[in-house]
Amino acid sequence: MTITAELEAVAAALTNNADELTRLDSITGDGDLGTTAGKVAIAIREALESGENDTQALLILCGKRIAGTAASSCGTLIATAFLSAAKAVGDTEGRSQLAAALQAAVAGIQKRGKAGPGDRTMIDALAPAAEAAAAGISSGTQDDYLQRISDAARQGMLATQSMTPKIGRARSQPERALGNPDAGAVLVSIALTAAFQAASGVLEA
Amino acid sequence: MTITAELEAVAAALTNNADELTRLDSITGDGDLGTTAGKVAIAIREALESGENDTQALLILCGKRIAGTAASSCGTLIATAFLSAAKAVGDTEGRSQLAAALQAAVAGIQKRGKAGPGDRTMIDALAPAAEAAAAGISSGTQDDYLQRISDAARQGMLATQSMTPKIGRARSQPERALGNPDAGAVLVSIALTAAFQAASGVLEA
Amino acid sequence: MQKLINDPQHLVAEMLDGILLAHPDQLRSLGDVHSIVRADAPVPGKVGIVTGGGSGHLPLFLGYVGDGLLDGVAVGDVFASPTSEQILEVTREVDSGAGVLYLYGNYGGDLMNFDLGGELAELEGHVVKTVVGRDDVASAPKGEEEYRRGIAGLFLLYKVAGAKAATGANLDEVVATTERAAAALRSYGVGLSPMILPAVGRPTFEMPAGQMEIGMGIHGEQGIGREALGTADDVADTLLDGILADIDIRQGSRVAVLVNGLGATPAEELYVLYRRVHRSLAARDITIHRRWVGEYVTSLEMAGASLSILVLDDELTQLVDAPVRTPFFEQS
Amino acid sequence: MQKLINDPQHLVAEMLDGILLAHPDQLRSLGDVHSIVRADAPVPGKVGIVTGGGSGHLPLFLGYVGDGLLDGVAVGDVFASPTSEQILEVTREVDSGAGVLYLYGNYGGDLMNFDLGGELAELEGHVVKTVVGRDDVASAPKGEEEYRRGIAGLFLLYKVAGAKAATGANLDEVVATTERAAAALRSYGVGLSPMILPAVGRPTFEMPAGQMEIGMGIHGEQGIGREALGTADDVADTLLDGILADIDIRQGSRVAVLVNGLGATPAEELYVLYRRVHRSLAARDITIHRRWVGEYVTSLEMAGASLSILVLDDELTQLVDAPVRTPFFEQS
Ligand SMILES: Nc1ncnc2c1ncn2[C@@H]1O[C@H](COP(=O)(O)OP(=O)(O)O)[C@@H](O)[C@H]1O
Ligand SMILES: Nc1ncnc2c1ncn2[C@@H]1O[C@H](COP(=O)(O)OP(=O)(O)O)[C@@H](O)[C@H]1O
Ligand SMILES: [Mg+2]
Ligand SMILES: [Mg+2]
Ligand SMILES: [Mg+2]
Ligand SMILES: [Mg+2]
Repeated sequence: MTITAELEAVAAALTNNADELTRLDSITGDGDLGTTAGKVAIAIREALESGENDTQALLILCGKRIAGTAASSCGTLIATAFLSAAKAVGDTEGRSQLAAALQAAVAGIQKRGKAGPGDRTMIDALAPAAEAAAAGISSGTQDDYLQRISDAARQGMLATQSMTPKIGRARSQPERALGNPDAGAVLVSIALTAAFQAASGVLEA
Repeated sequence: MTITAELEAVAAALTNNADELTRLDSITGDGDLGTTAGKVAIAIREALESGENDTQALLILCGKRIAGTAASSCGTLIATAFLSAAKAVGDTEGRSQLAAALQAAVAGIQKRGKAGPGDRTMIDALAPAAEAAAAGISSGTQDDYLQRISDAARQGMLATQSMTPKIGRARSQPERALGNPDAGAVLVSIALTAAFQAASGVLEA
Repeated sequence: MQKLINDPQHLVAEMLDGILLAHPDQLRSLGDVHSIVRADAPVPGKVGIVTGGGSGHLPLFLGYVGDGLLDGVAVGDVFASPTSEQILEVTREVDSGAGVLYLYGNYGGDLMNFDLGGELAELEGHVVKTVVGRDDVASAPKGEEEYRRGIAGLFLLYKVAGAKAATGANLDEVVATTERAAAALRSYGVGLSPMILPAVGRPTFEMPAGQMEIGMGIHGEQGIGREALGTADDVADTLLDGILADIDIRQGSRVAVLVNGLGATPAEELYVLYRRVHRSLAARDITIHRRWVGEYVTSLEMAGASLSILVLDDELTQLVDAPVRTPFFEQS
Repeated sequence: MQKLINDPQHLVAEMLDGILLAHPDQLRSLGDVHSIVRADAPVPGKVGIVTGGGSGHLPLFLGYVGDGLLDGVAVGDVFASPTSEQILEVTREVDSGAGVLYLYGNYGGDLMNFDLGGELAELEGHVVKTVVGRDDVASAPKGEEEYRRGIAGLFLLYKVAGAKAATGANLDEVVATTERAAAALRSYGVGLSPMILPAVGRPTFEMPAGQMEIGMGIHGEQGIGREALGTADDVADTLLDGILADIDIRQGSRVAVLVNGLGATPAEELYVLYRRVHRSLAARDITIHRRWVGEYVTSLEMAGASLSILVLDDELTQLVDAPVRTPFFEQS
């Protein structure tokens, strides 16, 4: 199995949503998340162009390239997520592999960024997705499975609208956050939806 | 003879015209001539308060006090004028004394400031006054004599309206000068008129 | 946008090119012009000190690479973190075998990249320790020091760490002394006008004339609140009181003081602030052993200033007095 | 008015008070706090160098009093001349018997007050000579050098004169070398935004966004003309071409370069300018032997920059390299 199509879809989704991510990051942050998303997309495409298609090797390549170019908080955490996921995918396969990868990504981000669930970050989209992936390993069709993960990320993202930021730049402007989803959570939701849409071909957006 | 009344009149005229001098200095200069005029007035009053009434000693005292406080171009040149005039008044008396004092003041200012007649400076008011004082030593009443000097200063001042500045800050903004008299020339005209008004009591303003 | 720049995208690279052309005897870049070390790195036997952060704060960060201060710097884009790869690259180049101290300010992106860079460096056998500057008392209340930002006080940590490393101390000793200094250091600032990010082209925030932001960060981050701009003496009192409320400085103490300008505030004004701080500390029987007044950590063309105070013990006193020579700063 | 000041009337006195409190080991004032000399004045056997001028230009003038540079300064109010009395007072204090050089910029009030002060000093038996900085090529055309203003290049004259005097040279020798440097020195600047005089409270002139004044003086005096603000490289080319059109610099020459910021322009931008100047001179086979990039002569919070070039001979090369130590500037 390879994940090149999924990664291509993620890159495309990041490029297409750059302006919206910048807009959201401007509300409580410094408005550079679209730039970061663009850099991540380029790094992913460069990794794909190497011709590598082993999943683990490809995840490492993506992680290193992202670390080498997208140095903002979210960019560095995405790099960490790829590198952490890469370590986890080696041991398993199929749904277990996906669930392990997502859980490793969450753990890596938490370790690197010191934020937890409820702090209004990308974790609030990624952690529910990882939980859904672990919970659904043995039930439903593949499409249902991916849809549930995707939905969990989206619900988690929407829940950030009522969360107070506990970390990063947004911490200094808590009152501006309410009513808007966290920009990093939106990025995660968009990326996972795009990846699973590419994987299943039928996922509802 | 003493000149305390004349000096008091000069100080009063400078204080009263400070705003107008600032306005004129703002057109081509840096707009501080009113401040300088105020400092000169205070220096003159302090010199008068010393009780000194010998003309030469009083002029030296004024010159030193002005030099110690009013350090702008015009202030320093006024100090120079007082000190130069003081040297000249010793040798003569009456109209000759006045003519010599004014000529020494012009010479002192020219030596210190390196400007000549027609350069659009205070010299263009003071030099004609000095010439009138020298020319009129032996003709007319005292009031006529003083009026002629006063008129010469005023005519010289008015003539600066059509002169192009050759010196000082105004040099860099020649086009703004035309149609306005030079601020330093106005100061000279005002000061001489006030002095001679005090001396004669009947001078036309 | 009243700036002397070419394409904003190339500003940082061109600025670095200019600095490297100007000071080739003191600085050199690695493969990437954004990764810079002192020309003679690694200094044999000496602990290497690496810093990094966004551009737009000169002399911070790059300006403090040199004799008696830092060994290398990873330079980010304007107000943006450097990458972990740069940090790794610089670490390799400055490690003489005595280990490396990472010393930088508490900002999310910088933390993550230094941590990641450090992990990669450790995989290659480098011993790396980290001290993070969290001197800004306005950025989080007492008890939440963990969340405080690093601002101009970072210069004082560089001074201490650089001087300590220059004595030949080992990595643990350099870390211990630097941590002691960090615990004895507080800063507090005020912003009077916004800066313009070259890539954005308009002011990053609004600041009505006659207002000031107390406790504003060096990227324009919100502080304690916006108030009517007071006199210089009022502002000095606010800053000093804020620091003294956060750290107990005993009568008879010696301190080092930094009155820092953010970019557009003239040196004349900084000395008016210094004057008040000097007299207020003297009245409390606190002696200013050494002071720096000027632009040490800036924020592009922002107007404003900050006060930093480092409470000195005997060792710190010696270390702040030690000589320094970098392209941006000399002290003899 | 976004300024950290108290009463504008007291700004200069308070600023001086702050400087004297901060640097008592290096500076002391005479009766009047506006008249300041190096703490160890007069230096036995050394020619004394006295400067002076208006406030608002720090580090100019006061900031260059110290080892290897100047001996005393008469400080005026903001943008206003000091008095002849101050100049006399400072002259008395710095004359070790070796005579005194007056070295300052060409402004009407300063000229008159230094001349008057010098005459008074000579009456008291001091030997005084004068060299006036007229480095700004924009302020009068070739052939009218007499009328040119002194701007940032003055720092280079201080450097040369100070180093020459430190060698123990006599007054005539110091004058001759300083005059040679003045003849080999040119500056040219650009203004991007106005300054605010504290006593006035509003900008001294209008500068629409996207415009610049080529050749503007350090008090906002009009220059060659107002143009659309170009790129940093364009501005650097304009400044360099203006200087090269005024002074012939042969291939193979060595020069010293000062890229000076006027107050609000970040150091980052100054290095982008430096980069272009460095490359352009290199292309003409002209070597920059030494350079200073930063705020050396300011104009309160004005944005803009100037370029100064001093063509070096063997002696001037040695003199610009000599060490300096003042509260505002050190070079080792
Ligand atoms: N410590 C952290 N842990 C997890 N996520 C974080 C952390 N800090 C920031 N983020 C996420 O990163 C997003 C901002 O990303 P980015 O714009 O790249 O950050 P910055 O510009 O502040 O460096 C936030 O919306 C949040 O989701
Ligand atoms: N070199 C000079 N010689 C004679 N008069 C001069 C000279 N320079 C300036 N002035 C006179 O001084 C006036 C300006 O005075 P002031 O405002 O005190 O000067 P500044 O502010 O430029 O030092 C001018 O209007 C002019 O009459
Ligand atoms: Mg951001
Ligand atoms: Mg004037
Ligand atoms: Mg600045
Ligand atoms: Mg400044």
